[in-house]
Amino acid sequence: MNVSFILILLLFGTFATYLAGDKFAKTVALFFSLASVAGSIFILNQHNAGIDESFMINWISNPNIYIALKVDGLSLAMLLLTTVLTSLILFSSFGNNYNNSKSFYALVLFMSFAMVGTFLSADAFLYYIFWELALIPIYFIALIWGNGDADERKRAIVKFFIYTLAGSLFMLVAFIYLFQKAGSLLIGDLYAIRLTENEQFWIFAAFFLAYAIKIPIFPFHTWQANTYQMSPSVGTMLLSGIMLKMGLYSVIRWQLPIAPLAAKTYMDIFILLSVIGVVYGSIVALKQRNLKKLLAYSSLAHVGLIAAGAYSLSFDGLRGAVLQMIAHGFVVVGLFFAAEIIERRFQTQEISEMGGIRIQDNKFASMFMIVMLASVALPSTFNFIGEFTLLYSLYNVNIWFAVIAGTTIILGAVYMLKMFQHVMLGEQTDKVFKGITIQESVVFVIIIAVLLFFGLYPKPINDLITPALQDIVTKINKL
Amino acid sequence: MNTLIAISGLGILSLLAEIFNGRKAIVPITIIGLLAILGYNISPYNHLGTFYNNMMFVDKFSVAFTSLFIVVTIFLIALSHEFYKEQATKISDYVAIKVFLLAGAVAMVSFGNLSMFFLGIEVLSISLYVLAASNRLNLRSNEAGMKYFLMGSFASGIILFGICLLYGATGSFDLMNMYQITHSVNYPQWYYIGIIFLVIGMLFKIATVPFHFWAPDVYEGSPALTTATMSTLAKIVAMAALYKISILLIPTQTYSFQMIIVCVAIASMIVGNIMALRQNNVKRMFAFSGISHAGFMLMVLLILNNSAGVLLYYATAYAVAGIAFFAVVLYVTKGKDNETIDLFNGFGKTHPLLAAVLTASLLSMAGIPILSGFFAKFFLLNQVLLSGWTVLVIVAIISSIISVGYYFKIILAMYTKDSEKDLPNNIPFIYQVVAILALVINIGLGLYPSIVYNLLG
Amino acid sequence: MEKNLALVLLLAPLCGFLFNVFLGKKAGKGIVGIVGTLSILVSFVASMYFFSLIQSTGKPFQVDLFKWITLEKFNVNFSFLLDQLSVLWLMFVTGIGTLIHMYSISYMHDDENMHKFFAYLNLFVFFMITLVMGGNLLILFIGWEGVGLCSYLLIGFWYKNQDYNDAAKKAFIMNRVGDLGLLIGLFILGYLFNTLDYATLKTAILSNSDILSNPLVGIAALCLFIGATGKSAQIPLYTWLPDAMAGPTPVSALIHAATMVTAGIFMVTRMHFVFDLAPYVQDVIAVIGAATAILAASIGLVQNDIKKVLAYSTVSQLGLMFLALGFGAYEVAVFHVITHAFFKACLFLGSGSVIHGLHGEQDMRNMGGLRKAMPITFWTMMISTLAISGIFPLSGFWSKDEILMTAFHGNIVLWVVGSIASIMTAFYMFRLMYLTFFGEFRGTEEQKHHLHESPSLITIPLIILAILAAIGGLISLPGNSWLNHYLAPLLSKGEHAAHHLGTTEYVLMAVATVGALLGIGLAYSKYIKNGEVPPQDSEIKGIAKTLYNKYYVDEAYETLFVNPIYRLSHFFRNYFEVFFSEVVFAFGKIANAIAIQGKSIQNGNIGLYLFAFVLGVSSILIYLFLV
Amino acid sequence: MSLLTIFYILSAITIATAFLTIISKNPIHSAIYLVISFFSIAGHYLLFNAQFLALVHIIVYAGAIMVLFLFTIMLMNLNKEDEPHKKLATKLAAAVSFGLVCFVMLAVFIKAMPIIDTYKQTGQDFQSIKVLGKVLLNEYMVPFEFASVLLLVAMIGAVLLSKKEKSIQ
Amino acid sequence: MQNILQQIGIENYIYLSVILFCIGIFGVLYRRNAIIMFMSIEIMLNAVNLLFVAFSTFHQDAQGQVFVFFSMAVAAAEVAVGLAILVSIFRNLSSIDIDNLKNLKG
Repeated sequence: MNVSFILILLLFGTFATYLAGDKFAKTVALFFSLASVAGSIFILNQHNAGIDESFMINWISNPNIYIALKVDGLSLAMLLLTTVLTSLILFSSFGNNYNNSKSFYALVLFMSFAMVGTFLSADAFLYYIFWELALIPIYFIALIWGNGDADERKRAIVKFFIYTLAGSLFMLVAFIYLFQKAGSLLIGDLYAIRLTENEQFWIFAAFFLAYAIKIPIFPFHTWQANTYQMSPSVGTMLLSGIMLKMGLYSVIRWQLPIAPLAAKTYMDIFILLSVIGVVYGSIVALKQRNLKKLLAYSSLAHVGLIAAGAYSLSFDGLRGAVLQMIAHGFVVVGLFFAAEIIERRFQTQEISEMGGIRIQDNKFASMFMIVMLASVALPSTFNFIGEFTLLYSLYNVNIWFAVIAGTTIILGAVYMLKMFQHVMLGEQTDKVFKGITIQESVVFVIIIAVLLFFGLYPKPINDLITPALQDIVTKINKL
Repeated sequence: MNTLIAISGLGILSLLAEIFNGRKAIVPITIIGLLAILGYNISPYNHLGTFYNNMMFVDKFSVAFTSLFIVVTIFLIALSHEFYKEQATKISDYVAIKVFLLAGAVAMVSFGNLSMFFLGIEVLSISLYVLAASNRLNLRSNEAGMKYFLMGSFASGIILFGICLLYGATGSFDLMNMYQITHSVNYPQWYYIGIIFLVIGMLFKIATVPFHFWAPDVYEGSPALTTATMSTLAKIVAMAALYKISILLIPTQTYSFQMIIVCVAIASMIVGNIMALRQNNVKRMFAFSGISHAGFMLMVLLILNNSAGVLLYYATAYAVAGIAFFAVVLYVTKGKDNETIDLFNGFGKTHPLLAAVLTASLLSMAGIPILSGFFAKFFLLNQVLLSGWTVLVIVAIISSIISVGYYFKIILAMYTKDSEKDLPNNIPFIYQVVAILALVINIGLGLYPSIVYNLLG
Repeated sequence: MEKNLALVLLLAPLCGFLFNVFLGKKAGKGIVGIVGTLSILVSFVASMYFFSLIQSTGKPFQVDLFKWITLEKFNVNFSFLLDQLSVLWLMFVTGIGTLIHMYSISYMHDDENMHKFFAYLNLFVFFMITLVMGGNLLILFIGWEGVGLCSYLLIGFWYKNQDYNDAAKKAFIMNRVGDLGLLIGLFILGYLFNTLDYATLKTAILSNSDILSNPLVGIAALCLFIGATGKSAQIPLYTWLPDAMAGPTPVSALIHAATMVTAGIFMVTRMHFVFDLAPYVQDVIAVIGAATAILAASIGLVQNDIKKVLAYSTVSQLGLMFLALGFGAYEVAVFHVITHAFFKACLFLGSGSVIHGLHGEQDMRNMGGLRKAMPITFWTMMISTLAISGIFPLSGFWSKDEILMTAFHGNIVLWVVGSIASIMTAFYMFRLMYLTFFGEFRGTEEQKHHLHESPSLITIPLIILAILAAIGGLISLPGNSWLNHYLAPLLSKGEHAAHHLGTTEYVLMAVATVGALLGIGLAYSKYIKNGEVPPQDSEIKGIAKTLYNKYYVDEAYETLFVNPIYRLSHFFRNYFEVFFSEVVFAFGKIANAIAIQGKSIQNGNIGLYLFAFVLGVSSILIYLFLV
Repeated sequence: MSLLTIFYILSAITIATAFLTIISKNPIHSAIYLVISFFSIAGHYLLFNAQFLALVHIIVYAGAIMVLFLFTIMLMNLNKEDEPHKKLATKLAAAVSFGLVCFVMLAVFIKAMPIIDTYKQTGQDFQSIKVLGKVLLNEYMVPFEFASVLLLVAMIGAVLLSKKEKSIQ
Repeated sequence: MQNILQQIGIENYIYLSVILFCIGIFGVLYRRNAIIMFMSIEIMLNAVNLLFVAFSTFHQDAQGQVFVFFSMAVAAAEVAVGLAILVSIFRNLSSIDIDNLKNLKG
């Protein structure tokens, strides 16, 4: 068994879910997604035992394209993140009833399939295919099962789709160009080619466009808030929890090692943009009236920091980025799930229409608060480790980057606490908040457990990703 | 060579079937016949080489494209039976015309002599004029036929003029002779003028800017199945023929010639895609989309390696997507006065399967991976970039982005709007079969692109 | 064995927390209180053990658990350090913690969320222990933020009231401002020395003489100090502390008087080797300390809320401690921390007892004459008040005196400022006492009817703390200081270790005592002799009004920082976001506009089509053959 | 009268009548002019000694095609000058493009024209009926047959476009 | 027999043919009467035919003339189909003015 098995499993699961019919779709989907978790863990064990589970066959002989799936610490970490989060997200949606749920869950699994593929691909062409494939299901999920005014939603979702697609097409051009230089699109061959500075600049710029939109980095973020708001929660979680990480992962895996010279030359600009995103996202989040939009802007701030760390090109920056990617994945899923729980009961996303929930359901309030605190990077949560490492790496570039990006610590607390205060605290309103179900709390418990465990003992993940990142750092510094 | 004869014979056979009251059997017989011809065409019995004093010149290129044309025609004829249900008395005519059209198409890619080429293009064009105007009680169809006819014969005149100049320069219509002359002896400059006229005529046939104006009007006015024929079969035939001409008859591509191609390609991609944005009629939208695809295919002329493979793949991908698209459109627009996008409202809920097929084919044309349209664009842009036309690639990318806008208009209509009227849910079996088959081919081509791509390598 | 005990010391409060969170509601209020208190008591006992251990061996004891954060150049471990300083701190944290837990059993008995209260308190103690015990700056940072969180939770304990929530939020956010400074300081130290462990850091700094010339060290020290100003409520980040009085009184006693707010002093003392390298930062600390002392004391003069007075008093006292730190007199600051913990905890608990007795009344204008109804409360508070005012021989006298002496030797201006602050302290503390316990009762009849002494669970801690407040000074008597001796191995700088008791010192003591008596006298003449009662809010005029409104600092912050940021947020949301969004849409709109224009060209006129055709042919021919 | 003179006269007639065909308001007149033009072209053919072609040309064009035109004109009763007044812009555009295209093409050819002093003269017969027949039915047999397909398509098409729909029974 | 082009010159035929061709183009552009437009197209085709014959003589080669036959066949076929379309338009519209055919646009 090698890693392609997980992809096959998920693809098969997609069809099985669709065929299972509306009634059993979610169960089947969850089953397959759990199976993929099991598979990933198996692969993890194999990897730790020193067995390489990579997979490679020739797909198209001319042009020379392979189906190459690479298992190293980095991709494995992302694989685990994707499969675990997908399971969580699927499980979290059990409280909802979607019409035509067989299509819905099939799309979710398909998206998981595509994202796993993106993380595993070691051939740029394959990678690009998965990258684009991931866009299709989320488009439909957001479009069909989304909420809000239909016309506005359409506008937002189409913008999201075209915008992200536009960015990635330029990446495709860059890959084509690289293909002509290297004669193959295998990642190893791409790493090996030596490009002139000018070439690197354009390649880097093309990649940047794709990733900056996906991540998103200021000022390419305008699709984000509306899309998050309009999508159904499952879609929002998939988008913010995993899909954004595709962009960040790609920066580390593809952009930096392929064009290290450009990355170094223009490092300050990219870090600056990312850091501006951090501050800007935080400030805009202060005055949001819509809960999901607020969370979206907070996400903008957080991923800005991750991107800044990645662009710092240091080992610490990359490591921090990966750690924070995982941490942010869990946290943001938790936060959006909290928003979803409230929405299930109050049928609103407007913060002004909430309040007084803690009185009615203390358990939920506590869990929400823990996740929220993790999101503001309270020490002993996983996010702190990521944020600390990232800020430290930024400090090593320039103290002012660290200071400016560090304001997220303050501003994050401001908007999060403000939100929490108005959403959860205060006198009981006339709205009845039904206590959260066991199923809902299970999701939270898992998230909190992950966040706290790795917050105190991040060694397993660290050991997993370190060799792979070392490899990449060597590639970046090859010149 | 025998393929052409067989196809012509099949056309006559379908005419005869009407006489012998075998109306119901026409479509099946024709399809079986075409399948047999297809089998023969790709079998080793179909010898490569030149035939009848170089009138026919059969090589891998022509065999591959002939097969593609036959496949597309099979689909189109399969759709005919249902489409012409109301005018059953005329079905043999329609089928025969389509088969003859195929014969013309085959002549256009396997000609060894410009006379065959000219006759081929005329058979093709005249068939299309007839088909465009075939709904003779409908003024829109009349108008389409008239416009197509006027402009088409105008273009034919130009093509003829070009051929004449080629003849004047070389004294021969034979490709081999001309090839030898242009590669060895001095010859008058008329030759180039002739080539340009010929190319312009073909640019008209594939509908590139600024010779594209007919396409939207004609596509819109023609009966839907004719639109399907024009946009899928006719376009790729003309493109293949143009490719063959430019490979065999142009001794060296001068920079200025390449510039012309570049400009036309860019203009087509941009104009086609931008104009399609505001279209409300799916056929018209498809026409503009076709214009942009023509611009894409035109870039093949600038490619140095394996350009035939790229063209074949692109043409196949485009045709298959078009067939699937039209199979659905035929069903949706059946019995309607027009073909506005509103007709698709709520289609995703009422007909999930067909909606999925339509979505997939639109995605394919937009160039979304795993569907063949993506690979087509990838192969094409890869080669274009290799040939050094970076600007062209950038424009192609930008126009691809624009194209997503209108392809998704249909998808949006299908999935986000509610249908006002109930469509009859008795989807004709044959439409479903064609749509799904086309989609399967589409995906298959995406999974195993080398099958087609390396066929001519 | 020691390692396990250290873990017990650390984890006992955590266990208490977990128990109270998960089982507290079911277990009932009695069990909750007992478990909460016992878990702290266990820690206290363990601390005692370590205290005796270190006392005897003099060697610090380090526990390394596992690798926590991995960085390229160095790792940060989960390690704990038990040395003189941390054990000392642990002692009074857990000790006073135990007393306050005990007190809370009675005080919070009527609250429906008592189990949560105890859970939070336990959690606080856990984080405080983490802060103190941490073997490196990052572990300290866990505790540092953790106590901030608990403070947030406890200030906003009555979360139905949004004003309290605002106060809690404010506390958390202001602390975070400081935390950012601390983090940056950490980064600089990590960057310079590739470690965050105290021990390694110290050796690295002391062994590296080049480091003196590196300006980064000074910046690091400044950043650390910014962190301290947040936690220890110094200018400019002090405004949260008075607001923090929104929380239940035991919380104010434990967190906002005795323990958490001294974390800044702890940290500065811990990192003294860094501060010693940056004299100008020390000057800044001293000035800020003195300024805070006088500013807070002056505000405290006119406050009417009994807890607010104490809160400003705390800020003022903390300012004095920083004054000492600024002169490098760490052990003096520590001494004052300890004595202050005793008498301030006692005062807060006493005020809590008063408030308890008056069913929530906090305004001193509605009190008076409680001396008879609540004798134990009165006497314990009286002792503490005398202590804080610096009356011989109570603990406050010794510690404050040492600070002022240090200041006198360092900078005469700061000494004057500190002395004035002390006089003010004496004045407002006695103002508090007089208004609360003397004169006639000014509350409602119903309150008067219910006046009673608090139950023993409340009074016992009061008594213990009062005793400690009285005799606490013994640990560091001038000339023969046990404390200085105890801390000597850690601070390792001889100059402050022994004060020579000369004439100057005696004169200074006398001046301080006279000052304190002056303050007391003023208060006496104003509130007892003249029987004045502070005017109602609307009638406050002149300087008093400025003071009463805390120099309008909150308003200034609001105008300078909060509002601009919100306006910016508004601006970004309404303009920037729209702009960027529209830029993206603009591409689509341009394309659409072109398409609409294009549609009018495609007008159905075949003549036009042919015309375009011919033009196309002509231009191609011209380009190819005529140009 | 030299051949050149004849050529010029014939050319003048050809061009003039072609022009008149286009600008005549009455379709019948146009048709008549066109016939004259065709005849003059046949004259050119005769000048080349291509008798057979000239004959065929007259039969096909003047005989068949023009008769078809005339029939249609009669059928539609178009022998009136009922064409509405065209817009100036249309006229101008037509004139401009005519001038442009004429100028361009002539310029192109003048530029491209090689100087030919002696023309090829093999002396062999290449345009008698016999030779043409041989070429047509030997070398060009396939196109010849294929042309029949073309005509068949045109025939079916014409029928299809004019046939009245019968009921399915 | 002498080559006739020796006296007249191939260029003259080319010019004549080009002018004729352009007149055809002009006619298509200038007129709105469909029948006249057809006629213009016939003029264009005839211009080419003439050139074919001229080139045929130029090369002393029969193929050019043979091609004229095909060209005639095409012309005939086109006219037949074109007129059929025209007739059906006329039936619907009672007019053959091309300017009336503007329903398809945009």
